[in-house]
Amino acid sequence: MSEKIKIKIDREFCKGCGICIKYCPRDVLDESDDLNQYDNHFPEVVRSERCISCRRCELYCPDFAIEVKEEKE
Amino acid sequence: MMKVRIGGWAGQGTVRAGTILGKALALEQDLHVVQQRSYSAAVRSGIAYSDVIVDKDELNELVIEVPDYLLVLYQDTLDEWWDIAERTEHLIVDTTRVTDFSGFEGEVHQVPAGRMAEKIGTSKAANVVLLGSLAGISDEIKLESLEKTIRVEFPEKYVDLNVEALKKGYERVKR
Amino acid sequence: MMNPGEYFIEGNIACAEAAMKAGVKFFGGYPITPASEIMNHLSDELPKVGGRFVQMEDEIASIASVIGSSWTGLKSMTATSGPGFSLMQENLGYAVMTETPCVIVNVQRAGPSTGQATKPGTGDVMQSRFGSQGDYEIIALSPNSAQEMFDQTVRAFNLAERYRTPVVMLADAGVGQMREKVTIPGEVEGEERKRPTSDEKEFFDTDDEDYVPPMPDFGDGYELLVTGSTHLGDGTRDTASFSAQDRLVRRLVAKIEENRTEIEDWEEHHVEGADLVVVSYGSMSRPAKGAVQKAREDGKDVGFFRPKTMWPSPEKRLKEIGKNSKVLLVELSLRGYRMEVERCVGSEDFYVHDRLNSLPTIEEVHQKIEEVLR
Amino acid sequence: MINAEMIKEKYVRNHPSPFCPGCGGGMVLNAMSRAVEKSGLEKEDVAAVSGIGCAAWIPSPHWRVDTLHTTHGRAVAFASGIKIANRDLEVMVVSGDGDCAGIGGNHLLHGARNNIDLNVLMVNNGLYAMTGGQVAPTTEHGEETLTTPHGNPSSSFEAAEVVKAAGASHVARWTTYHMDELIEEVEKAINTEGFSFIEVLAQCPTRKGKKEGMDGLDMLEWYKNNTSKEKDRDKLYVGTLADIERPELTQEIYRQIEGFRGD
Repeated sequence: MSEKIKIKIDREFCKGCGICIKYCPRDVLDESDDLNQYDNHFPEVVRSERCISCRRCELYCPDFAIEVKEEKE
Repeated sequence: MMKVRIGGWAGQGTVRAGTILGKALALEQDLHVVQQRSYSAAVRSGIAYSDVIVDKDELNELVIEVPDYLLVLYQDTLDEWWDIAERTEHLIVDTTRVTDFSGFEGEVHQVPAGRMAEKIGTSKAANVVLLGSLAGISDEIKLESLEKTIRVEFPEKYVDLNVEALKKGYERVKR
Repeated sequence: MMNPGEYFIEGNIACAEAAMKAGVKFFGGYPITPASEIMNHLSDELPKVGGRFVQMEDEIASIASVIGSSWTGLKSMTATSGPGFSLMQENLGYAVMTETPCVIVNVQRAGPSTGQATKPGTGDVMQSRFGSQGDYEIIALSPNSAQEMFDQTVRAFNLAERYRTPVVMLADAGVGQMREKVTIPGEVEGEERKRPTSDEKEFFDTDDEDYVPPMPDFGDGYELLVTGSTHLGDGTRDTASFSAQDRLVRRLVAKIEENRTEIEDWEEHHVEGADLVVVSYGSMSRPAKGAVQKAREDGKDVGFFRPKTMWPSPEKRLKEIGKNSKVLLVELSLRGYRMEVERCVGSEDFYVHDRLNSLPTIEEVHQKIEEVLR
Repeated sequence: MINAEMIKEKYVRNHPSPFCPGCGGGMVLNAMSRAVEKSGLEKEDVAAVSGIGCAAWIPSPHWRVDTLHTTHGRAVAFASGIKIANRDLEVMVVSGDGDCAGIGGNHLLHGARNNIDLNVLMVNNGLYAMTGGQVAPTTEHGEETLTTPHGNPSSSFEAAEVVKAAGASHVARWTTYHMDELIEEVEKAINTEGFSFIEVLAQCPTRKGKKEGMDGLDMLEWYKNNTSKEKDRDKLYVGTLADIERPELTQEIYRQIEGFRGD
């Protein structure tokens, strides 16, 4: 049974610090071109297939704005 | 109203004597009593004293200007209090330590309390000897109430000694 | 803890015994003359009744520990004198703002500053009411005998629990260190703080008529938000909105103000229609009362009035007295209660006999009464 | 499983926080929550006490446990009252460096001396951030701050070393870069019977980073490059500084009380 990994980004909680992008060991994330309501460039998933669900992003996000979800298919 | 001041040198048990007297009058004789201690003076000159004020009714006088009974255990104390001593009705001195009261016009109750106490066992009981004498002089202070108080106030091994000191002091002035 | 009965003890000891009778289970303190006997006694006795005693590093920490303890549900107290009381002011305000029941005994001594450590004074009356920052009301009591050091300590705990507020016992070195007969009863009437009854979530606001919200303990699972900053009913900090500040601070003041008839307490004799009423409090009220008795024995129409609650002040009664009689305030400081009494009675025919360092004789106050009547 | 979703759901409230973008405050909140979760403690058995400043806002109102947000510098003293009154509570203190080592320095020393069973997280950003970036007891000598525009004439205070010397059972230093180690250390603190003190170097991008041209991420990188788990002369040591057994105040107080009960 394979697992599908989904990364949920709470755009409105994100303050655009970029820590998750930097500390993702697999370069899954990148800065968005869009802005949220606080004028922050939130992260977006650009290489979802590379995610190994290590959850470093969750650990380092100061704002609880990113979650890695593993959904069983 | 009756006002008693017990004064001496720090360490002579003046506060203890005041407490015993106050307790005896308050609890055994059911009178209104206020007892206060002074220790600020001890810093300056070493004088320590205890004031006991007694009344049958509600007691609101908390200050002794001139005591009815002045008990003194130390010469320096008497010298310092001379203006008070001159006006007191009853001056009771421990002649072991207080030897010069020549200017005093009234009757001086002379009790060699220190020597008497030493004979019983310890000169530390001079304060209790003087309390006994006080009971002998005053009609209002009952020897039995002091004795009862001493029996609860002191650790058991010192009770007999202090009761004896009390009685000796009493007998000395009654004789 | 002493068995019920009659004792010949110092006011400070009576205070400590009363605290245990009232159910104190935490004392945090720091030594200071002339209040130390309270903590000395409790350090020995409190553990024997299951209470926690701790000597903290200073008075700031003492009151802080007391407030922390109170939030776990324990009746908590500290005792100090002027210099320590000054240090406690910020956290006293914190206790007001967070509605934390606790008792702070201030055995007042002569100030300002270090002043005279062993000498009585009543110069902290205004500080007890206005010493912390911001708008607030407080309860402060004034005992005038060793027995009242007992009785009013019990009342201080009851008021603190009843109104969820710090209560200050404004004793002085006179009553704290005098030995008198004290009757210790078997049981005392005890008040317990209002607890949450259902699934309430608001512990910092209420529509109850007494203005007192329920108070849970830490550890009850309410995920409490307790803060000295302005907060909403659920404790959430709100440091910006008009409505939060207005609603909270008005209620905190109303909690004391609107309940003042229940809180106020005083002793009075022959006040009605007297030519002169002597107002006094604390140890100084004893010779003042004695002087009134003496004046009455001389046939003078002199009354006696003694506030037992300094705050809230017995304002209404003082106003009535001021309307009909001359008033002589007798106090052991120059500025202690003067402004408040003067405000209440009005300035006409208001006289003061103030003294520093030590109590006067009855005769001294009596002479002042004669002078005022002349 | 411990993940962001459950931590957020169970431990975090009132988010988004008012912390600046890239601030370390949220990371400390995350680490504390995970440590409590790992330790197996029930949430209602945890009390958090804080003083004044940005760090004080980490638990209050954002941590979903009983919180006491107190006066400036006094958190350890308030927390001591809670602990002595109810020893079943696990009491956490979250305090900034100014709050903890400056105005509250005396309480910190005596908390350590008493070895009272508190877990103190000193969140060290090296200055007074909430009030605009003034010099703190932890600011390096020579550093420019709002109130040391000509360089800090004073020297910094090694709080962890001082607390160790004062007698705390457990002393450690980490940074927000070391999230895994920090969580483990907080869990260790919880399991220590005695005063636990963890200095957490945490980035303040707004008051400190900006003047040095660094954002939060740059500061994390700085922590990574300038700290060492080995005692390295050129780098700041991170890791455990003390781990000793000593009598603990609360237990001693209860032992005395229980002695009387046994009579």
